[in-house]
Amino acid sequence: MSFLDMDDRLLDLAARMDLVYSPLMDVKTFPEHVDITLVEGAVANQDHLRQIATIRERTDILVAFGDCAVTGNVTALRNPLNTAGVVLRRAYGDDEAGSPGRPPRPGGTADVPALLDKVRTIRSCVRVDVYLPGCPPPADVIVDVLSDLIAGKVDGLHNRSRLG
Amino acid sequence: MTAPDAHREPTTTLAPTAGPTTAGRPADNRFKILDATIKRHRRQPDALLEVLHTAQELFGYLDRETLTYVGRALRVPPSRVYGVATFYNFFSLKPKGAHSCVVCLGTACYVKGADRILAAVQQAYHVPPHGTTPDGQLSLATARCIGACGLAPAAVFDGDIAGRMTPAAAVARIAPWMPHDQ
Amino acid sequence: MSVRTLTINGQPVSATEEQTILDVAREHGIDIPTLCHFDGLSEHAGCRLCLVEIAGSPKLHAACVTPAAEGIEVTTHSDRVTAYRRQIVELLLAERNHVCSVCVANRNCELQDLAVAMNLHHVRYEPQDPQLALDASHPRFIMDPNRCVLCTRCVRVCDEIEGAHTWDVMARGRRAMIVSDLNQPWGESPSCTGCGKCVRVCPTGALFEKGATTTVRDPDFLTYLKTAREQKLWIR
Amino acid sequence: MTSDDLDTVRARERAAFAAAPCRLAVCTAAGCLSSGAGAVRDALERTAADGADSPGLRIIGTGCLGLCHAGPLLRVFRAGAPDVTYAHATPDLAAAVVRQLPDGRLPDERQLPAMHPFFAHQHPVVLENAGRIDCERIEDYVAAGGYAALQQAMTEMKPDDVIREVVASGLRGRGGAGYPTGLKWSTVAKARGAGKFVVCNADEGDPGAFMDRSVLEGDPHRVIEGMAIAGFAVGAEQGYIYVRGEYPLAVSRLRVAIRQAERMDLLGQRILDTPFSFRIDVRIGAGAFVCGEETALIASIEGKRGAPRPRPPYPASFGLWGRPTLINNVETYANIPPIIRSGGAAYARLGTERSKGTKVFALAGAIVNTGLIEVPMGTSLRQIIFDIGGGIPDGRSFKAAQTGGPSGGCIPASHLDLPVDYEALAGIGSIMGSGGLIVMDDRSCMVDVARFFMEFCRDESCGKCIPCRAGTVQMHTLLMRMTTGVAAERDLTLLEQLADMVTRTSLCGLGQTAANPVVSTLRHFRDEYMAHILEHRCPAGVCRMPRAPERAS
Repeated sequence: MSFLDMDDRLLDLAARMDLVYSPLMDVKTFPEHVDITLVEGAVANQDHLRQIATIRERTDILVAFGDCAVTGNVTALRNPLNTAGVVLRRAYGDDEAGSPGRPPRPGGTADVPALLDKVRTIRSCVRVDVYLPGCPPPADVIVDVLSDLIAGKVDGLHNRSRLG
Repeated sequence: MTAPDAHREPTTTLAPTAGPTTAGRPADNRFKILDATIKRHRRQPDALLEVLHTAQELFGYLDRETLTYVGRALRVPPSRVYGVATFYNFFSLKPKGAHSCVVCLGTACYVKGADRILAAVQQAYHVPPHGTTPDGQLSLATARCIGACGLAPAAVFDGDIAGRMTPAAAVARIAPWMPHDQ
Repeated sequence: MSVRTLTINGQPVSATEEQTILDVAREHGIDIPTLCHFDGLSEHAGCRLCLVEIAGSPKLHAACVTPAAEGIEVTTHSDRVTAYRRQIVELLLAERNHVCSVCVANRNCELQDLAVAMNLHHVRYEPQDPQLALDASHPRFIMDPNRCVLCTRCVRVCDEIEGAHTWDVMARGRRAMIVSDLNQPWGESPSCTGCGKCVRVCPTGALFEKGATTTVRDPDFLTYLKTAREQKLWIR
Repeated sequence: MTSDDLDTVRARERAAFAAAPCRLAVCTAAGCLSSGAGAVRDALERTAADGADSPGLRIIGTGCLGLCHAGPLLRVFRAGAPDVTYAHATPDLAAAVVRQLPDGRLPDERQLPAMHPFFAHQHPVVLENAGRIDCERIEDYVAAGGYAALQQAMTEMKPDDVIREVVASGLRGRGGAGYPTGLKWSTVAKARGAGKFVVCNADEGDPGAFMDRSVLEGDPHRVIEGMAIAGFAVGAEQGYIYVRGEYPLAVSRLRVAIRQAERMDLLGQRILDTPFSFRIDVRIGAGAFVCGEETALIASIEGKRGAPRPRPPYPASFGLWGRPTLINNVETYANIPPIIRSGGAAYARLGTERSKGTKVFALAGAIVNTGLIEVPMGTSLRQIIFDIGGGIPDGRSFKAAQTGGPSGGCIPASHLDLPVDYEALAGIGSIMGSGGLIVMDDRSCMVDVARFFMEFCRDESCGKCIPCRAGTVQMHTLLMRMTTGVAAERDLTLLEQLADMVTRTSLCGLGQTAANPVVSTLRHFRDEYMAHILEHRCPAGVCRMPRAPERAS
């Protein structure tokens, strides 16, 4: 949403870059030779883990975008529960009123990727070039950082937004 | 253990406003002994550690009533009593087992494989470190060095130091304490 | 009262006998970061954020407890101490579950402010993810140990100003926790007067009012209370 | 009792000693007791009582003879004959010794060689009475010259004279930091204010150290005498001994000794009929390593959580209950009587330029002769480990010596010829510490050793200051990553940065030294770290790495 808050500035940026991959685009595989990738969210399952490795491999500058990517944030609230099994039982098991639940197996299935025991930050999985914390990062900061990155400036970027 | 004497209240002269309840505890001489210690220290708050030591010797552990009692007698706030009782490893807020095994994890014992002794006892009797078996027979604990480094690895069984321990010897030493089906 | 002269970051300053380096620095608008210090309470000297360098001394000195001695040359923001401070804040962020976005103190939190002031954009240490239960048993307040930094301001204000000594620290090291009375639910604490001072001094979102959408920051309120009590002057 | 009365007691006891041509000393330190010394002593006494033909035989329970691994130890003293020491003594052997004594032909089995190198290379000062006196009889201590130093101080010296001798001795604190004892004493003596205190730190918390325990168990009066002299010198009337809760035998022997000393007017009101009064109370620790730090120890004696506070003010000016307080450790006080008896200058002839006197070490780990030794400062590690300690058992090779416990470091073979004193050890990244010396052979992994000590510090951190509380947790996490084979090179960078930060910013000595084992193993055994990180391999074969990525092989 914060991304869209950039309003008309988004159009300026769009003129200076090609958007090659996004959850909103109908592209199945992550393209090769990407200059800049903004990664939102943390790594919660095996699928994410594979994805982030691919992204890292094919990206020049990887930006951990937003608190979830940087710290785990809300997605990592489950981490004190320690294991995927406990998390799934908590979410899908018998509820407090006593109605029975059917927790899925932590190991995943052919369609559902296995949940990691702990939600991991991007940094704990791959090298991160730029950190852009914030929940969400303010639109102004996104414009600034993206403009600089497109202009080839990398240093001193992470100092522009804050945790939370 | 002395027979419970239901009619005699423990001495509450030191905390007349609200004496602690003694439910579930034999009203024996132990509170008198505790009171004597408290009196010897003239109810000084500084004596908290000494009094807690005595209380633990008497009761085996420190329950809420005892902590409340000691706090009132020494005029120390409950949170401070609790803070002190939980700061030091020696004080236990839970009842201990009938028998105790303390495995020394000091450096000399570590170098000589004390971790294997601990693991063997844990496994043989299904007892967590710093825990007690469900039947209350055995409490397992670890120590930060009992100063018997010359005899490493060492363990303490019901207060007796045993040196040059092996995992098997430790398990065997405990066996007579435990019910036979284990 | 003898006056002392010293320099802070090369700037000559004068100090009275009772003043600490922190007092003098603040008086002159030099911002030394702190977390456990709170005006009106005794010093804890535990957060180590206010460590400064004194020329000729190999050790670092906690500004909150070091007297502003005659002739010393204090440096408050050397590269070395700045780096250490940053590590300390990182350690705190990894120690408990500090999730700013869902915290009542978000944008009103001293820990978060420190991180922001240091341009701390990520934490390099492994989050410890402790499992800590929130205590909402008090009719008016909530204690969330997930946000606690163990600064002991609550313990000290309850003991030194209110006189109830409801709070204290239990256990030690990484297992240390703030507890009320015999580690019982706050709402059942016989000693708590419900005065709310602990809530007002909490630097983070560990202690807050029920139903509140943000926390109150009032760094001067103890000084106000103490002056009122001791001098019968209500200075705002 | 006056000083003259004490002389009379001493003369009487010495006469009785001389009249007993034969003494049988059983080591009754905790180590030998756990190996069955009690039964040996019973057998000696039973057999002696049975046989009427053993006049002049005395059986004593004595302090630590040192060679703990060979316990129970039994030593035979006979007038006009060399001492004989038995290792692994049994009740049967004990009975045989008593029966054969009148013939002068002692059993040969289990006899240690006459000049066993373990004893031959030592120089006992603190442990001079070990084996010679019964640790529960004050008369034995008096006969061995005990309390003569106190007499001398009280009758012939002024407090300033006492301090001058301590300064001249060059004695430095034996608790680890090596602060000059004389300087400390004169600071407390000069401090203004009534109601000063003398505290003995017997919270020997370093794992692998049991020197203080042995002194307290074997020669408790020596510590009491040292404290009383200190009280006289600094102007204190009350002393406390803070003993680890893990040492029940030391506590009970101390309590016995204090009662005995009180009965003979060596403690209490008007000592030896002089105006000086001095009481000693025992305080028992409750299992917290941090209480070895002096401000935490003070908090603990005051009945509080053992959390340190910032210094200054130092205890010498603001200590127990805000009063000027002298805090020294057991071995430091135990050195005082000989210093006063023979003079500081004589004491200063022992040792090295800046480290005077002797040092007691507890030898443990991968070494043949485990136990307690006392050598002059400046003795080399090689002499200690190989000559006295008998080298490494099982045909293994020496890898490192760990001194100073969790605050110390690991010394590699390349420094074996280093003369052991405060400066030399500090120079190679370790510390003297209280005297624990753990030997490690090639089966020890130095990364795992660092992890072991970090776990110790993490669990013993009081939690008051953030660097120590949270820094030790993170350093331990990083070391765990290394020992389980999942670490990367950046983890090593983080570890080194944290080690520096925790050292520089922690509130007290525990935190300030917590990283020492890491720093010293990194300094001397960096290749082992790199093997764990780059190759996911533990050269010593200690660390199991099931989660490790594919080995680079």
